[in-house]
Amino acid sequence: MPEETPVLAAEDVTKHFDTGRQTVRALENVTLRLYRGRIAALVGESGSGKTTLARLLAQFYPVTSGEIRLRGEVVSGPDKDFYGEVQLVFQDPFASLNSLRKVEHNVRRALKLHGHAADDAAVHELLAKVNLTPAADFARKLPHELSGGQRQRVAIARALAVRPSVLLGDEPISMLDVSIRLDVLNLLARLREEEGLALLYITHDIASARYLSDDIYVMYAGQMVEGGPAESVIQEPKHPYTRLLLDSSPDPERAGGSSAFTATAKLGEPPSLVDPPPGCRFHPRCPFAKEQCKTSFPPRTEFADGSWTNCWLHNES
Amino acid sequence: MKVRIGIGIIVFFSVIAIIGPWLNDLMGIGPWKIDYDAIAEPPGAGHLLGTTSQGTDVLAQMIAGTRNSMVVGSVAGVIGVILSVVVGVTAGFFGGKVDAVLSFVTNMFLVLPVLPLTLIVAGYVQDTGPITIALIIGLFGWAAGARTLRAQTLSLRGRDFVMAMRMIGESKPRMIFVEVLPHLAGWISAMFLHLVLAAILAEAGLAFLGVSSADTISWGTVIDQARQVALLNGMWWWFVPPGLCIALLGTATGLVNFGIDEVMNPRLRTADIKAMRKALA
Amino acid sequence: MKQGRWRFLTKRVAFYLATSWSAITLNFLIPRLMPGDPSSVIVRQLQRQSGESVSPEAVAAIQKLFGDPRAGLLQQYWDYLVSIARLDFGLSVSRFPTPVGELLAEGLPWTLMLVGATTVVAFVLGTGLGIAAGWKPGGRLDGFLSPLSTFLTAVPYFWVALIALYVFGLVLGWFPLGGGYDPDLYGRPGFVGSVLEYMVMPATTIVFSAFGGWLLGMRNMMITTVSEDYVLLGKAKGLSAGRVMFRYAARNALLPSVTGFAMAIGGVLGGALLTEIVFSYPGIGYLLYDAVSKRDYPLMQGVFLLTTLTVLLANFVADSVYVMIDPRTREAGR
Amino acid sequence: MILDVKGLNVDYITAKGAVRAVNDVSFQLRRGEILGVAGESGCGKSTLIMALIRLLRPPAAITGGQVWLHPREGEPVDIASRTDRELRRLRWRSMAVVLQSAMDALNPVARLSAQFADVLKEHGYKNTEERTAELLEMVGISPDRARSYPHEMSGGMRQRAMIALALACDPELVVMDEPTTAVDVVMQRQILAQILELRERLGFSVVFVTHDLSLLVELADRIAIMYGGRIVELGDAAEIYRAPRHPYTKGLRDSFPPLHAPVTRLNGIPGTPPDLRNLPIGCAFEPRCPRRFADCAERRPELLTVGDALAACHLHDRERTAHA
Repeated sequence: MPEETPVLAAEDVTKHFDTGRQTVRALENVTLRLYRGRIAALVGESGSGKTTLARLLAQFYPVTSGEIRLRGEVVSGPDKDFYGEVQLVFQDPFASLNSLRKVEHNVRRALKLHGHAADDAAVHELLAKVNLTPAADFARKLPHELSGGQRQRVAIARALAVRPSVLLGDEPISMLDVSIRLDVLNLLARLREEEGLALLYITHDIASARYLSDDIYVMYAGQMVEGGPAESVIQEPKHPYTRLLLDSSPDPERAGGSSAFTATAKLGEPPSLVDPPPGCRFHPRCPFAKEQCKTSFPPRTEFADGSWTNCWLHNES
Repeated sequence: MKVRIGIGIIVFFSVIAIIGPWLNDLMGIGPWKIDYDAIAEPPGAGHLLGTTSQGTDVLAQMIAGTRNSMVVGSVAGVIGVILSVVVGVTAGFFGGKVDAVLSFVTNMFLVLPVLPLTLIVAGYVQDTGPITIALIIGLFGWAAGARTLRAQTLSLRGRDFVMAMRMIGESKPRMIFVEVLPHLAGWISAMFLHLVLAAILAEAGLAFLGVSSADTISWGTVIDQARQVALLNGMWWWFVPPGLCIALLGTATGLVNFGIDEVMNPRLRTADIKAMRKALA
Repeated sequence: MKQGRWRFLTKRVAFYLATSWSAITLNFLIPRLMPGDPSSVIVRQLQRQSGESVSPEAVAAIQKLFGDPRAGLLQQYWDYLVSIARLDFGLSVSRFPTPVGELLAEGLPWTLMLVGATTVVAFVLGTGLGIAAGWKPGGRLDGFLSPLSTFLTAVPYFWVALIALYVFGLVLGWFPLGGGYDPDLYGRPGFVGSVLEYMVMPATTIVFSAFGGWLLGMRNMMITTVSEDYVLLGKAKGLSAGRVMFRYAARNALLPSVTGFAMAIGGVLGGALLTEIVFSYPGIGYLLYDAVSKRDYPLMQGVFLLTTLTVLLANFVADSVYVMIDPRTREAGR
Repeated sequence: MILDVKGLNVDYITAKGAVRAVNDVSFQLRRGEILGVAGESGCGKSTLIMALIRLLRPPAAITGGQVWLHPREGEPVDIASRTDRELRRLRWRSMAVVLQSAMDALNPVARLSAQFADVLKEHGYKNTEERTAELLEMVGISPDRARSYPHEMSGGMRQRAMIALALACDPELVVMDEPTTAVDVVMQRQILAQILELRERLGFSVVFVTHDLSLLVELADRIAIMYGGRIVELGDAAEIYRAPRHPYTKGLRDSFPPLHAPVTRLNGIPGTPPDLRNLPIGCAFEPRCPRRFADCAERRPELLTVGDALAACHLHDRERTAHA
């Protein structure tokens, strides 16, 4: 992992949502750093806290404890300068565009509000950058005239219009048709190359995380349990949860007939975040759980290949 | 089709409201003009809709009444819509304490019965001309609309596109007026029509109770006067037209609202289902 | 689960108490917000109207209602609250010196009977027909009922009442022209029968004018609900059409109708009061007409308070029903 | 054989005209078989399976073809031509359905027990409580959850309850419309494992619709690929994955990055799915096809036997003529 200052980082961040009578412990002491020109993937099931982390990074709401740092400086709240650097692409491109406004409205407003030239040429250039060509035609279309993939490109173009240095993608392809998902992933990869963006790719699909990213981080029930270079996380998972995730993912290559799904071990479900298990939150589902796991969250163990995990199995000494 | 009929009726009454006085002059009739030769006469060649017990022309009264009823309806509608937009959208968009206070007030006005409340205020106010009545009705009739708009705004505010526009630094006023309000156009127009009808009905109700000013004619005052005399004398031509006008205008707004509902909730479109039944039959 | 329901109802009770207090306060403030000293304005008005001088007792009654103008507003407010708490609404001016409370107590049973019965009938009839119309949208029944209901919701109650009175009372002579019962039968065997007979026309016209609104609301909800997955699954299970229609579709489509009760009941009550006037029915509506035409302000305000509190109570009943029929009762309320 | 579909057409009929969503679809389903149906959104896969059990919503309607159900007992029935009343007898006992979102498919105001009881009673089961408990246990739900309302359960539990409900009357055919799309991967795997296990035990047949071809390869016995309302390829699951005959199938397969195999640059399928109101004269996939040639735009390819499978592609016309 590079030693430069991360462009955007969450340092030891905790987020609890107070709903009056209940406290939802969505995120506990999580650290995530994004670097220029690198793509980090954040993988986990729903309720793992991955979207909460992205929204904290995007300053949609304040942290309960810990800090969000932009180029090393602690961010105090969302303002225009912050959003000039950090943009988020939403999961659902049908919801993230105003259905009554043309494509160009989105891009043009973003350009104008950040003091960039907002003439047709500038708008068309951005649309062309996300492969919406002929750009002049697309600029005048309404969202309902576009396919899901095209809408997501518009959303990306709008985010790029402010010339950010960080792009956070919150499951940007999960609502798209299978056949065009790769197109959008390839676009994100190209933007990383060309613009030197720091990219966070949030997904529940670990195979696409491997395809796109340099590093993979795995979250479970609000805790970060494993991280490291993509290949080492995929090929040699250290945490039992990462292994479960990998074993659960469809993999046609594995298919020895239909045997892949025949293990009916009762694998349980993620815990409630209102009353999460103490210690490592995975312990009730973990086949290797020990007494220690039930009482305290394990410290980080680092490995030679650059990966690390928080698991007592790797902390024997 | 339904919508076109509805719009047609609304346009018809609006035109009558505007050109009413000239129309009466043109036909040589007037709401106060007394024809001593034709007192309490049923509809006929001389007086198309007959005359009242004082010998005034019912048609002329209807035409003159259209203006006042429409004025009450539209003034109350405009006031009600403005109030419901301001209260509903503000509560929905800003949320938090602002919402808590505004929602409480809205819910309160929602459960207070409008007619007795209007009546109390109208009873104390000395001037009971159409504009005053319209003001009072508008002032008390906005709550249902505000509630709907609040819920709609709340759901819009939570949509990703609003968050996305906020992230590119869009200002709050532009966010409300450019991004959010246009989505509410359907609701607002439906609400306006609803308020217009409610106000016309309420005005007629007040007039019926005797809360009106002596020198104005509206559909309601015609019914009120007719009730006292016409009923016992069997002068149906006197009290039937004003109620029918209210019902017609109300049906028209209902028909237009049908169309608006179908645009906003595509499931309500019955045309496609009919087409399917036809095709399969 | 149960706790959630109680919390919801407790919140609603608090809301209705606050609203009642607001209505009471509004009732106190409105006359005092008018320019000048309210009691003398009203006395002058009464004088102008009747052409003769107002009796000193009536003046005293009015002053009692609006407080001694020399006392501070807060003191007046306190006195007012105390008298309301004692159910003392002051003395009627037009039927001096009958207490307003007495008049209201006489009228209330009639109105409750009329409005209660008609609201239930209109709700059941409208909702039932709405279920049928919405089950087959665009069908023959829907094609007939929807336009009819649109027309009916637009017709003024009292106008329908007038026409009914003219046709069935005057021309055909089927029903009595007005009143709540046959005075000759008062306290005698046929009394109950005569009450029912006198109720037929007012009740029918109210139901006639009110059921269309319920019908349209239910129809639209029904159409929206019919395309839900759970209704489709009901059909897939091989259940009878009736069962799917009622247990799956209508049961869910009904929920917003119960919530919409709040908006509807006030309107129905207003319409019913006007209908009472047409039929000279001895309820609150007729009192209200008397109060307005004779400028009997104490009575007017009493009617306002009574109707408001009744509507709030009806709303609370609707809320309780809602809690019983929706297991998801949301904590936020509405 | 449990199901024999012949030339099935489904149209969406609106005031503006009709759109054919399922076009001349024919296939057979064997007893105890799992047939996967895959394709992009709008390809007609969901419409197809809803037509199979006559559960189409207006304005969709079957406008041609036959769907022959061969029940264990009694004569074969053409589901497409029977009245709703006649079908009631077959519903849930012979054919059941699992929908995508159990949250939407379960009646929100009724307890789980009531939703089991009504269908069990309808089809003549006596001990409904016992049967409900047995069914819930079968999918790993504690029987005391029967008293819960749908909103009181987790997403995974609801979805499994939905499957238990589908199996309540021991059906022969269960159609499943993306039953695992709304749940997480780990739960998805548990559910799929349960489906396979229960199929072994109870012997029902499944038509399983999903957009996720990679999942079908592991689950299904055979796979049908749909495009523009038609089946463009139908064959053995492993075969479809290993050697797709249709360029669309190949594109779909290559839209899933591998989990363990070396990563290479993949491109998915460029372009957008066809507009059903305005289909090309020739092959519907022609505008997006990397291997198109002159014939493709002019003639529509028929679904014909290619090796062990069926495929609708002119590339194989050449093979066939070359062989002949």
